[in-house]
Amino acid sequence: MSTNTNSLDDLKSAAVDGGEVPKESQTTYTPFFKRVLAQKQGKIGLVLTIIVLLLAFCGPLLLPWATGNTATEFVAKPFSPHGLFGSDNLGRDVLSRFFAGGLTLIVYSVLATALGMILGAIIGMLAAYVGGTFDAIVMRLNDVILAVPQLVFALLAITVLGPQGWVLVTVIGVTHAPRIARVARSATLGVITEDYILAAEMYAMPRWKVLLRELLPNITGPLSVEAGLRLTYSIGYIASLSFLGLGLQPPAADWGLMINENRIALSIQPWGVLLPVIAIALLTIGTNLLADSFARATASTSVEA
Amino acid sequence: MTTETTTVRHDDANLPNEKIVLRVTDLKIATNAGDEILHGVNFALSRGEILGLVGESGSGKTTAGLACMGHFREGLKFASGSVSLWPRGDDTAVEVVELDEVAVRSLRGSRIAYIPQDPALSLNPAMRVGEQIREVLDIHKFGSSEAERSERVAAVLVDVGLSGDKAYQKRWPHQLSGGQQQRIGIAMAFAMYPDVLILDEPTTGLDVSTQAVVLDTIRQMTVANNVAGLYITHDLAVIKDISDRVAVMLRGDLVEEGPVESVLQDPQHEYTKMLMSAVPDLAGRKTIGEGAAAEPEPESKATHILVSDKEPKSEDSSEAAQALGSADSAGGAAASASAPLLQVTDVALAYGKAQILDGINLTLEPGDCTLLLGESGSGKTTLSRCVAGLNDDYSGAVALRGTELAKSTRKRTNGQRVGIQYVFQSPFSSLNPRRSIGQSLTVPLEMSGEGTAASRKAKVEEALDSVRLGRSFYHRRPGDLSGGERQRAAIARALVNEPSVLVCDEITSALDVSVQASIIGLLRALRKEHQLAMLFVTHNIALSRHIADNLAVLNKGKIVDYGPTAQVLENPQHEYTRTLIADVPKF
Amino acid sequence: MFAKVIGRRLILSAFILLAVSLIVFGATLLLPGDAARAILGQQATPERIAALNEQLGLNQPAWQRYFSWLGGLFVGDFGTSTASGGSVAELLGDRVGNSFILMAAAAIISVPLGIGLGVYQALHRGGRRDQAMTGLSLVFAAMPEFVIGIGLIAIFATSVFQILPAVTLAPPGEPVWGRPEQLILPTLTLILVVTPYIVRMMRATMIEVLDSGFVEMARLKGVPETRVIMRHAVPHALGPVAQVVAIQLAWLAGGVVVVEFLFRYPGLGQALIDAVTYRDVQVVQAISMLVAAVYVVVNLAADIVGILTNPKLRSAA
Amino acid sequence: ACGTATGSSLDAGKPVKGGTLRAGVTGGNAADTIDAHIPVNSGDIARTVNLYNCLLSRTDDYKIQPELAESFEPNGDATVWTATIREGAKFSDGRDITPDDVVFSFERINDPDDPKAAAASFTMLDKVVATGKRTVEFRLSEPNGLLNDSVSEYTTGIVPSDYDPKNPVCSGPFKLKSHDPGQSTVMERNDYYWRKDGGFLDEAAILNFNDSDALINALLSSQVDAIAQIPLALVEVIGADERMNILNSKTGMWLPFTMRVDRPPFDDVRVRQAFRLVVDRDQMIEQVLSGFGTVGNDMFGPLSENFPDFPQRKQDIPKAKKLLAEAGYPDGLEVELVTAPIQSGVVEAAQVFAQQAAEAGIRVKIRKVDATTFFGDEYLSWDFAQDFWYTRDFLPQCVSCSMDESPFNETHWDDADFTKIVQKARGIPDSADRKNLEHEAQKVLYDEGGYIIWGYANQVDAYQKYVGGLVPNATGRPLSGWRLDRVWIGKV
Ligand SMILES: Nc1ncnc2c1ncn2[C@@H]1O[C@H](COP(=O)(O)OP(=O)(O)OP(=O)(O)O)[C@@H](O)[C@H]1O
Ligand SMILES: Nc1ncnc2c1ncn2[C@@H]1O[C@H](COP(=O)(O)OP(=O)(O)OP(=O)(O)O)[C@@H](O)[C@H]1O
Ligand SMILES: [Mg+2]
Ligand SMILES: [Mg+2]
Ligand code: NI
Repeated sequence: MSTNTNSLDDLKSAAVDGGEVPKESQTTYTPFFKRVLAQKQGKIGLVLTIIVLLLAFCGPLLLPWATGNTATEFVAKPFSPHGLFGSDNLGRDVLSRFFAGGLTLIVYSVLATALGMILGAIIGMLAAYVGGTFDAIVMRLNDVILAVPQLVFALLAITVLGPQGWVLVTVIGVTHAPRIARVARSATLGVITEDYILAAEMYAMPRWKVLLRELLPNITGPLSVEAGLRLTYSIGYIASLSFLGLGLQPPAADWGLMINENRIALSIQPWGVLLPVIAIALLTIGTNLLADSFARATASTSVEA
Repeated sequence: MTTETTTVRHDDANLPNEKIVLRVTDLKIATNAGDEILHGVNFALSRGEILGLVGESGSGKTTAGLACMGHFREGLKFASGSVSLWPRGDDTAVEVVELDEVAVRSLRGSRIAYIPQDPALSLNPAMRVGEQIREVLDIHKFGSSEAERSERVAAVLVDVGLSGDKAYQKRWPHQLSGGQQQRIGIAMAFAMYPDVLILDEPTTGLDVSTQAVVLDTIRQMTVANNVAGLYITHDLAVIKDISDRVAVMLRGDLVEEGPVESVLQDPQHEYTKMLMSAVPDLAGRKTIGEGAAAEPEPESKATHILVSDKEPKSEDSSEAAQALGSADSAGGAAASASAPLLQVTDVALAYGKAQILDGINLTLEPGDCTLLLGESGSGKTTLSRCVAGLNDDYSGAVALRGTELAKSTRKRTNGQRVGIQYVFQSPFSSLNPRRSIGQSLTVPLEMSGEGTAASRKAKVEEALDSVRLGRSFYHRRPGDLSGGERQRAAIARALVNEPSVLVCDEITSALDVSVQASIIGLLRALRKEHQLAMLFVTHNIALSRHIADNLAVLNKGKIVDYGPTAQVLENPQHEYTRTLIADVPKF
Repeated sequence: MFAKVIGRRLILSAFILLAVSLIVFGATLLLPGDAARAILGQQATPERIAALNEQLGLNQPAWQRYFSWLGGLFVGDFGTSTASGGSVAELLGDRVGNSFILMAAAAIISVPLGIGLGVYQALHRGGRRDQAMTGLSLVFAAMPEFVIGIGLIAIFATSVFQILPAVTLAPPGEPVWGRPEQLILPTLTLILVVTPYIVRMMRATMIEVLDSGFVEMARLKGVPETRVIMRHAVPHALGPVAQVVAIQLAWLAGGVVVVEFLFRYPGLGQALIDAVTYRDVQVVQAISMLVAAVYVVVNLAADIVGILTNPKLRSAA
Repeated sequence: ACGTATGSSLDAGKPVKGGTLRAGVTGGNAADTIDAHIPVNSGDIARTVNLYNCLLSRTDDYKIQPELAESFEPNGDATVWTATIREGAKFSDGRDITPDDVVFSFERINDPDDPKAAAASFTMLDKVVATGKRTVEFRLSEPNGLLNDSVSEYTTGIVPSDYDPKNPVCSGPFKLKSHDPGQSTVMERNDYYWRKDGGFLDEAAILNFNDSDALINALLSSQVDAIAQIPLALVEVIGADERMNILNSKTGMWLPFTMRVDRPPFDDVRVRQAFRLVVDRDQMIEQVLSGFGTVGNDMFGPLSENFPDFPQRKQDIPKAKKLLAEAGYPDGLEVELVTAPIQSGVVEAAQVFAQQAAEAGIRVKIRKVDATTFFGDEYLSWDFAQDFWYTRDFLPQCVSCSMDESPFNETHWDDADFTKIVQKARGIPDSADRKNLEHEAQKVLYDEGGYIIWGYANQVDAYQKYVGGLVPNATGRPLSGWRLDRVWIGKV
């Protein structure tokens, strides 16, 4: 069963992740970003992502200049149509809070993704490289973790440890890891049979060097696709948790939290919800488009115009 | 391609005549982006005759063949020209490329049939083989009754030499061997008694013996059914064997066309001549790869003394001494003086129940080249990897200069590792695509801990020179290199450490004949220059006279014939060797 | 051989569930504050806590509770809800049904829809409609489910049109499907979340299959296009797509939490959030196990589909 | 339509008998109870109030009134109180309510093995003795002039001596029909109830909702007739709906900040004073309560007869800064404020406070925990946190939260003099007689106490116009203190 079920497993992880399984070898090397940008999706994705990133990073600086308010200042009665986008559940200016609210979301999701990528890549590469029982054990443990939905994990962890930033980052990173490990493992398995790995072995290259120098560069394709996707998911999860009231806590200006706090007045004061919703949507769409064009860029040497 | 290429024609059989069934005139095909793939191809197929279409990979053979069926692959489109077909019992020709969907579909599979290159990929894996043949008959409404069709399925299966019974028809494609699968493909093609047959390299990927059977089947079926065939291949020997006429393609143009004998014996076009000279022949009448070794611009004529003559004595004996400990050093040195350079004794290996290697004995003296011959799956790669220390599951011994080697290369001493170098079969996978040629070639030096960065670079550049690549390749990546260039780089990597034994595992089988010839030439030159001993693994027996002093024939894990090349070829001891030699298409 | 493969898978599934039960039990042990405290809130005096703990049987050691719980699972007894004192199975009975309806409705619509759209796109690949649909599916695949849900609420229930109910309100005793209009938005949200993945996978595999030698061969045999697609191409794409469908269904089991929260849908997700809040450990454990079981079952089903659509695996395994 | 409910009876017309009222309430879970003595959440309270009657109760303007007891009088030194049971009072099964039932009820509340919610107020209760056909004596171990207050709490319902909490026989205006924890409770009229001026409804249903969002939607789609406690920010929007009435009740409900006076930095009275001075109380009312509340003066029990009129404390940043500097914090200080969603407005108040305090250089780090954690092990020991209380009179409130042995002494206020004053005042049954003592205690708390009481939140409910009989009620309990026996369903 080992062979066929494993191939099904690998198919599975390939499937979720966009369907196009890029294999990095026998390809002409053109700068990766050039290939990403050669695609319409890549361009749109990059533009969207950059817009939201700019907003998130410069928003806090823009605050006093753009709205004249700080994000925590009370400017009106709750839910009144004050200013451009009205006021929120405590009478704070929606626009100011929107400006101030993107940074943490983005920083946390990048950190969570990075953590997951590092853990997952190490686990997956080691499992494939070492093989045998180790591989089997690691992959079965993976299965176990996969069987518990990420959100349930997060729910428990946050209740146990409290809704702090590091808890969010850790729990999302750690639950990403097995999924990334799968991708890393199957990508490694695809590369590990290549003769250049065998050549490195033949010259008795230290094993960590084989992993780092020969294997890693050749699975950056699938890994970068995965990173893009996981980033999208991280943003989604952190926002979802905030939305459930389990993410960042007040008085932080945070897009997910804004949605949670103002949702009750969606019909009378929609901006408090819609502005962050739109921003989150644009960001996730942007990162997803980018991830998708990563996939294409790694899958092919030449790129359709 | 702006300049018009004219085809060299050896006779006028191509002119309109009543035997012609399919005629391609001035066919041009372009990609959707507008690049022309075929630049105006003319040829004709006559009943009962096979036209061989040869040319290097990418020259447009498949494209031309599919155009005859009115089929263009995704991304390609018909540009201009005509494809006329005279179906049996019909006086007027139909213009295949002008027909509508339905009409062209009714021709395909019934009037013009296709036999694909890879039967494993072309048979629907989720459909029983009988059903797949039956499908053709159903679609084209063969006969008048169900029973008649069933009968035809069984009959055509028998025709191609398979069993026609129901149980056989119920098999899945994966339950058949490659040769059987290909015969199913042939059966499918002949089921409707077509007028024209397009065969796209139907024997590539089959071993010589299976190839012989399949070619036989094809020949019989064409004659029996009086079909016109287009046989696409890049193997001139096969062409000579099977076709009546031959057309040579070069980058989308037909450069030469005529009866097989006259084209092959008296090639006119430069390209045909070049092609002819590169084909290895079993008789060894010519020297392939002569001069080809120096073919890519030999940038500098700098000397490249990579392996000094004294090397085996000084360096390796000191290494051996290191390995054995100083007390043993005298004995080690003594052993190395008398023992053969490389000795393989009683090597055996089994994966589970399958005995892959069984009691292998080989010796190799300095400067010797032994050709290890065997069909696919006979254990050639396994054996050569045992020698190189890449496979440590074997029993028996591999000794270098009398010192028995550890089984895994990681456990061997530096000197032992350096002594035996291995060149991989596929140049496309043996170099890390993410690292430059220079970086990859430095690895052996780095791992043996030799010299400074600068001295390593110098050595790598020397090695690049010695394989006639030149220093400019130092910073290039494998992706930018052609297959031949990559294989040269891989050979250079094996040479940087100045080995005494080179193990080459089918290093030319992934390459075109002309490139293969140049690599063979290079190896010959290197052998002379560096006194290299070589274990050359291949399944192509025709190469034997061109490179090897000794020949070992491996069959099912055992060496069945072993001796000087000429002796084995002329006086084979084992039945297997004899059939092998007999099955090779004579060129 | 087939039976053996499935047998191995089953054993593996059992192992996974066992391991999950350990993890879940361990994790719930860590939940701060106990059920008694959670129930009593501000009025949690030590005496009342002790009395309640006694009553709830929380005084035994952890391992003893684990084994009696595990033993219970085998006979379908999920234990007693610490919060209500009632049987967990009874407590969750309706909820499971409600969540199941939501998921089933979403699955029944999105699976064929996704497969159909994927095939359509693969056949028209590169065309303008393909590009538009690829873009759209990327957009929907990207957005978190609550974003889609809020968008739908804003459009159909509150801000733009007021044609559909924004929340689910089943009066006591009346089943959720008694008011189908309340199911529309939650189901639609789930469909929009799930379908894009299926579409994309179907498109990708179909393209691969359409490029394969045997499809070209079928065309060169003169097989009509519809037959090429239905008989030769689609069956091959189903195996891999089944895997994605499985993952999506498994996701539904967990991801439904957010959607249920958003639409006030009285399903398992809601129950889970409540149970965590009130430290109703037994209920948290039961729901986690249920979700894990869904994961295991749909994966098993997908593997079976994969094997059935691939004669190589079916006959040789 | 907003404001007080004066017009409601007009809308609903004259009282009519019959019909079912469906009342929605947020919260509720699998642990919901129908036990008379252990109510926890709003739904529990609604059930207790309607299923059980106490000896005394509170009027809509928070005066004590007799219920099952015709009278409840102390002896001279307030060590013995005598209750006389109302003539003809009956349980829902038609049995008379006897002194033995009263004795049983209080013994059940005070059960040392399983003390009920109200037990904390009866620590001095020595014995309850049936002394006559209709009289019961409450004998105390020390004087308590406020026993009538404790007995008027809804947690002291009278139950029969064969009480089965799973299948209760009731003494209130309703009896139980069905109970589905966390979902719904249906009660039907108790025809044996002694009060004859109400009892219009045939049935009343309490429906649980997960949060106010769903609650409001249910009201707007007429799935319920009345809902308890709506988000104050939405009052105007809901009020604008022609079909709806708003029931806006001024109450003595308070959502204080609690500073532990025995721990730094709040062990320094100047810090406490500074914290009280940074609060802009008007803004608090405006932002947190959307204007639906009354400004507080760091004093609880606003509806007490002896409530003092100390000068209203106002935001005074310079003075606060000065006090902080004197206390050793010239550059301000950082504090952690623990908050939890224990009542609507609490988390919001924390955020507004944090913002206001920043002006005086106080950096407030808000730590939001869930309600379970808040009431967990660390409850009552947070340095700086929040809480909420329903309407109480001053002295009973002191007993609950401001004395050494108070069960909920969240500020850890332990002042011997203060305790002595309160003890003394407590022994005096007549409120006019203890006025000076109370003022003395109040002054201490006003100057030095650990509470920041910035305001009293209104209780705002909403109901369909066809519902009659709902009047503003000061207890802090929603929907007229849950007195559903006065409610009727009028003509639509
Ligand atoms: N779908 C396509 N789109 C664009 N270019 C194509 C396509 N198919 C083939 N080509 C190009 O057309 C040329 C001829 O291809 P073709 O497959 O006919 O070569 P071939 O002679 O059959 O080669 P081989 O021996 O490798 O089978 C090649 O250069 C190839 O890159
Ligand atoms: N790791 C392995 N496990 C099990 N069987 C193996 C393994 N590697 C090779 N074999 C089997 O050993 C036999 C010999 O393989 P080997 O690669 O040495 O053949 P070869 O002569 O090099 O063939 P080719 O010409 O195709 O390269 C084959 O039947 C192959 O299936
Ligand atoms: Mg071809
Ligand atoms: Mg081989
Ligand atoms: Ni297996």
